[in-house]
Amino acid sequence: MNPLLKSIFSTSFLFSVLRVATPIIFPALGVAISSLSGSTNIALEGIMLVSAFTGVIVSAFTQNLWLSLIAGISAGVLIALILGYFSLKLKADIILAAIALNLFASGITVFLLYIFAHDKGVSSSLKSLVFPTIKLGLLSKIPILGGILDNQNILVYIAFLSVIIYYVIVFHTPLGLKIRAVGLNPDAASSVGINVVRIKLYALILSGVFGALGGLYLSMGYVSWFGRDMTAGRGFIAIAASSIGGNMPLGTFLGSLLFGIVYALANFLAPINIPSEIIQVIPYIVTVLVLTIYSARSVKEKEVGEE
Amino acid sequence: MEKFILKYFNLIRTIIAILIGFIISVSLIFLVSKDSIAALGYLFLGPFGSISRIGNIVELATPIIFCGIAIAIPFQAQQFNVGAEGTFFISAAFGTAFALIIQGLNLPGFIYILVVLTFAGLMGAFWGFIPGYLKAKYRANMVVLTLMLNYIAYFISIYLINYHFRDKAAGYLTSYRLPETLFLKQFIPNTRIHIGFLIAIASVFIAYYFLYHTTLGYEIRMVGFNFHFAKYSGINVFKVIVLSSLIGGIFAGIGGMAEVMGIHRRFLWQSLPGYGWDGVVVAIIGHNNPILIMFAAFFLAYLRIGGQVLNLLSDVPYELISVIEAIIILLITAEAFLENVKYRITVREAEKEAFKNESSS
Amino acid sequence: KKTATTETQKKVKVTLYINGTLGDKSFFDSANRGLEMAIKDLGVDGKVIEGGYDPAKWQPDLEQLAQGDSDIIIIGTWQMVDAVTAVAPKHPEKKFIIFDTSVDYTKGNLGNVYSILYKQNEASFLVGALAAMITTSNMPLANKDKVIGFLGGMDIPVINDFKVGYIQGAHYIDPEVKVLVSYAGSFNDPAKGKELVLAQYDQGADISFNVAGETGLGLIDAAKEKNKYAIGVDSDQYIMLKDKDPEAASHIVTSMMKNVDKSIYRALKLYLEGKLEFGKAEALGLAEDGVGIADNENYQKLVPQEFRDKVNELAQKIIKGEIKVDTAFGS
Amino acid sequence: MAIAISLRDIVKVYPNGVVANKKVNLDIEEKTIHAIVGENGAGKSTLMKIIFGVEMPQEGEIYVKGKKVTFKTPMEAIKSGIGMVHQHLMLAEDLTVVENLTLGIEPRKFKIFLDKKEMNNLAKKYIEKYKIEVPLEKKIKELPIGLKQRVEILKALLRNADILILDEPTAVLTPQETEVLFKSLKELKEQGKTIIFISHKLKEVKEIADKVTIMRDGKVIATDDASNLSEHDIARLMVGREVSFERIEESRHIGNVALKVENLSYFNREKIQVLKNINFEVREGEIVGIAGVEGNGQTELVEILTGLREASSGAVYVLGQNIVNKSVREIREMGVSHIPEDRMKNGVADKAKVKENLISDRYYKNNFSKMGILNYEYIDGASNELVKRFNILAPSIEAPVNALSGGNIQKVVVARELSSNPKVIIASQPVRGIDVGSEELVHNFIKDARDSGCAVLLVSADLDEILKLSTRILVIYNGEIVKSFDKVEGLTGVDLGPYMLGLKRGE
Ligand SMILES: Nc1ncnc2c1ncn2[C@@H]1O[C@H](COP(=O)(O)OP(=O)(O)OP(=O)(O)O)[C@@H](O)[C@H]1O
Ligand SMILES: Nc1ncnc2c1ncn2[C@@H]1O[C@H](COP(=O)(O)OP(=O)(O)OP(=O)(O)O)[C@@H](O)[C@H]1O
Ligand SMILES: [Mg+2]
Ligand SMILES: [Mg+2]
Repeated sequence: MNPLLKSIFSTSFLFSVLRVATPIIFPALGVAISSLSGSTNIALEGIMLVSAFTGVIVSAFTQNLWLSLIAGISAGVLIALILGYFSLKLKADIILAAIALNLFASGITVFLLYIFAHDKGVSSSLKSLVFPTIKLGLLSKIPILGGILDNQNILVYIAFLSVIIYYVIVFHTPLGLKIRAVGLNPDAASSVGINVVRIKLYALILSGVFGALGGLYLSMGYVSWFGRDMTAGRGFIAIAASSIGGNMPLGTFLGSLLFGIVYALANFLAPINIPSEIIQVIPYIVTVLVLTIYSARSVKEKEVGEE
Repeated sequence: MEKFILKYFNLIRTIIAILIGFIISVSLIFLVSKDSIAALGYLFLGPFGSISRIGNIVELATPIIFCGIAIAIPFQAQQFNVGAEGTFFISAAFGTAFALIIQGLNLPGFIYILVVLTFAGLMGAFWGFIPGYLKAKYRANMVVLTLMLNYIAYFISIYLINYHFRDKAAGYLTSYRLPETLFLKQFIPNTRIHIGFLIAIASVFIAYYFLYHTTLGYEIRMVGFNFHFAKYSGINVFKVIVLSSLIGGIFAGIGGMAEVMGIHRRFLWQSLPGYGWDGVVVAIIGHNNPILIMFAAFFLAYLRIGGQVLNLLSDVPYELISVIEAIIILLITAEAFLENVKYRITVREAEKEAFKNESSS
Repeated sequence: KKTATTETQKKVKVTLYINGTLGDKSFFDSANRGLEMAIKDLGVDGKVIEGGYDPAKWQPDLEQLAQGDSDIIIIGTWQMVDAVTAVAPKHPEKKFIIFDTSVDYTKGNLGNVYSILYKQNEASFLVGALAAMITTSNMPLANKDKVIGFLGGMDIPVINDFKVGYIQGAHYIDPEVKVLVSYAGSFNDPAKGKELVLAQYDQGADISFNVAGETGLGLIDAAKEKNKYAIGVDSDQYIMLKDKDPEAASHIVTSMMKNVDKSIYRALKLYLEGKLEFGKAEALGLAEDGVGIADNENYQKLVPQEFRDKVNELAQKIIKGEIKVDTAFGS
Repeated sequence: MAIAISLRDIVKVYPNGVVANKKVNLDIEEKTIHAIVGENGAGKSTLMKIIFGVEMPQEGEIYVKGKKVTFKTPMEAIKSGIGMVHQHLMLAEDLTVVENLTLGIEPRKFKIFLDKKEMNNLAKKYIEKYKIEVPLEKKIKELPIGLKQRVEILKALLRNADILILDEPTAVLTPQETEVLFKSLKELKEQGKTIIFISHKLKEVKEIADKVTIMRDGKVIATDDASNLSEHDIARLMVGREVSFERIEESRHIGNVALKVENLSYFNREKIQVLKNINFEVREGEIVGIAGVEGNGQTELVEILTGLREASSGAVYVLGQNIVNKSVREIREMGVSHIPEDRMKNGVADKAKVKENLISDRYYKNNFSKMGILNYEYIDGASNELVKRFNILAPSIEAPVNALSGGNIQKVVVARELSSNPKVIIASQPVRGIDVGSEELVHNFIKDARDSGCAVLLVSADLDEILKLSTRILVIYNGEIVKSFDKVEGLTGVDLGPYMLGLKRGE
């Protein structure tokens, strides 16, 4: 069998699918939770970037993973809070605020990178840490699955966990109920004394946490350094993934996985010599198709003219 | 006095917001710069430093105006189409390709220019039609659709130029140079302000007139205000949603090609230039009103050029400039900022009124 | 600003204008190093300015600088050709050095412009040959498949000039060697680069050559993760990494050097000695030490003597012109 | 008797400068049902929102059971035992009944998790206590309006409200549902609750209220025992003039058939048959009333007649032309106009200018525009004339519609629909939620239309309205026309009731 096909049907392919999907799963959950509460958060790009950076810097200077984890998450949450403060309290347009914050994140990270690492590109001059990978030991003997899961970074596992956590939060906690209520009908929520602004803020904070984990994975697992604009649009892809999944846990997860697969496929196909642009465009075309088909399905159920 | 404040409240608020933004920027600069005073000068006065710098403002504002309009028209119909970025890019690419293909015909300059710009406009219309149609027919989420289409436009364009119209002599990914006859004249000495700018200004008024004085513009706005009402009134919502995206696309398309014909004279972008996002910014700041959008575009351009001068002449690092820009944008759009002040004044005024005619009646 | 000029009068003012940003781990950083060397050893008064990636800004910026007080303005990459062709004639009193490309001297009066070209294809030929030797060798991390990799930033001539040389070199050693070529489509997405190269290793490659700026760092990470070989580019990436991440560095057999730094230092030196010939272009290859391959302790340690001898032999052949290396330009 | 709530000199100014309450004083006695009536925009809802902590007054004091309070949020009002059922229902349509009921006071497991079992028990407990039946597991959007309302009331009770504010609860209810509601209200009063009740239906006010307060223009005009006030008194006090409740005089000449419906059937997307071959016709110069409990297919019928929905089978003729699957515009062009049941959803674009709302069905016609260019001179002229003719109370035709009060918004709709010289008028709930004054106006406009030869189809759940206007009456039940009355003179709700409830059906 030709080595290309062989490699695509290998466990190493599926292994890389998970690895590629992880930095999309996290922000996708972030987008989903804020969408449920009724705010479109396109600032995940910035959130991830800032967390990825903070994680690397803190780990480089403290050589302590826990501290970098905490710092990275706090940084992401901070951006989410700023977004929340401007969009909810000061009524700034949330899309615009997010655009501004993405710009801000991209600038400030490189600026500080230069201050800390005297480099405007990557932090490779710093001795930063990475999160450990999980050795399954005996379990790794399990056919296929073992091969796919063994040696994955711990954050890959946490990504799966997060999907479940997301599910629990949304459907089994009072906060989740409030978030859904606020998203569906803010007036109804406030009429029973719920503080709509606060709930939306909580939702944004959660999306900050998810986004931060995605960022930390990028710079402390996926690769071992921070690079300028290293999120490379994953924050936007996440929006697609979550909307394919209708902001529901499983859907969002599968949506992200779809990207994982298509990206991994594109990477594996890269060496065969068709123009690279053609290969690189695949994921985006697939998204448009999936999204359209997905929506078309749900439109059928709608009465004409219903939204 | 209070009446005056109420009347011009939004303006006043914006000005105050900008001032605060400036103050923050100033303190940032004081933190990082050895010669802060000079730096401030560069940032705020630099853009007016010379005719060529003022020129730079106008040059930069031109594509932003085009994209701002392109964004505003679908926004008016509540279609969150952020596709101007990709439309601008792909129209420029295909426009360039088209121009090079028909080069052989040796059309007279004016006709040639007209034909090429028209083609770019059509290309933009086509690229705007796609999300419009998918949204109207399948109700796919506009934001995501257009985000994805931006990437698609990018790769298709790069492919087109790289594989079919790349200047072999050039070491880089860039198209052949356009024939002289196609250059949009740069008509102010020591600047690169070109005919495209005049087209942009014309577009502003055309778009304004279109939105507020034509039946289609009316339909677009009504669909935006209340989709159900539009349907109930007999407006063809489907048509409106498709057309709003399509027409927006035309402006982005012409804008893209004008930039190539006016400034670069060849297609040389290797990454999305970001004018589409600037378009979103100015459209929102300008409340989707073409006239206001024009001013917003000039302001944004002024900020950028200030940053550019700062970067050239001072020790302030390049990245800090985007930080400053972000801060100022954030503050400008803080709608509710100072809202309570306004409310307090309103109340006082209204009560006066109310209980005045109490006593009278 | 009077005081400023008077005190620095004797010092030659040099400005390096980057039509992008520093930190590309490639020729911008390298050019900057060259300038810094010059500042240190030659005592010129130098300054570097980052113009960013918006092409619309470059020409106005260059114009600004030309009007400013620097004596020499250094710019790089083909993208600046139009700008310098427009600006230089207006400022005959200023000198311009443009690297990694050449202006068209038939276009207008460019007597004050000096162009530096690099024959990256020549050095790429050498690393290609080396890779071909390694992949079939019994070196610890090599496998028997005749497969090697190439990671390009973008599918564009400068990058493909490396590729052409690399492939030609590999096939010179063994026509059956298969070269897996992947483009990341970006110069600053290391994560993407890593994925692409991991895929190459999964498809049987055991050594890969990165020509993708920052993206290329992903290749080295991949080599470390999959325990395969990597080839660095532009500057000696083994030296660059060996303190920070010794393990990753240990996988870098060598780096294909594009000595922008040396060439700029050389140009400035010649200028101070009054020997730099403006108004013409120079192509620097192996002969002129404009390009080369990194000979460091790791190279010595990993690569068997006979391979290294072979490489040197090929280098001589190229210098003597006995081997003609193809190029991606004008093709 | 003890005072539950007392308001002193309440002044409320909205950010847009509207002064909704001007020094309002009001005392609500405990364990009474206290009705508040007043014209649209009189400030009733605003006052209630203030009591409930949704809006904050600029001036004045609020005392609950004698002690001074200042509510910044509904939460605080709820805490001190106040509950409110808003004019526009406040439910999350996509959540289940039980989720809506317990929202904000959810029982928890281990502090952080929802305890779904307890949520159900809690709801059940209250359902039994107050005998208000609701299906707990259903999603709100699956419930008929009457049930939704019950959920709202239960929601308030669940939060142990003993002062209950109901803002126009009956506006959307059928007579039957209203009956049920009133039973529970009386029940609640017995159990010691205090109820504030807002309505435009004076008959109801008389029926249920112990005390009545009349508001006009943001001020309290009078408060008195219901027994001391006749409907006419109340109406006069509200509007400041006499209002008639007599049936309009019969139409003089009835012409040819203008609207004809033939074997019309409709299946919704759940494949349920909502309309079962409907047959009827409406002639020029007559008003045909369709009486029926809401949710028996009226909405679908109207939407089909106006082109917003496609029939499954059958035909609809307007002046002899079949309109089935013609577009809304084509149908309007044939002379059909439509007063929609939900004015905010369909009738207006509330952020658009009054004039823009007045031309939405004709902007493309001659004079209003030429070759796609709007002619504002003409548009402004026409709009001003409509505002005058239908005396719409608006700052100007440039003002956004949402600066108008409910009644005047409805007048905007009516003005547009009646001024397109229609042949057929399809009016559904034309006076829902508007005060007697405006109601009378709208009714007169419809009558004039009839006399000028229009065929009018009047769909309403308000029997008084049907009986007041109709030339003939059809009763719809469960998607069928079960009875038609060709003579209306002398009919009463009692005659229609059994048919509407499906207890009897005609030949
Ligand atoms: N039947 C329809 N035909 C055409 N367009 C429609 C239809 N129904 C809704 N729309 C458009 O879609 C918009 C909202 O629809 P939807 O529920 O899909 O939100 P959405 O996808 O988030 O919109 P957007 O993508 O613009 O944010 C409405 O404002 C309307 O313009
Ligand atoms: N949120 C608001 N912002 C601005 N003005 C408002 C707002 N709500 C109500 N108004 C105005 O305040 C006045 C009183 O409104 P309110 O809703 O209290 O009247 P109402 O008596 O309830 O009328 P209706 O019987 O139609 O419900 C009206 O003129 C209305 O236009
Ligand atoms: Mg091998
Ligand atoms: Mg009200």
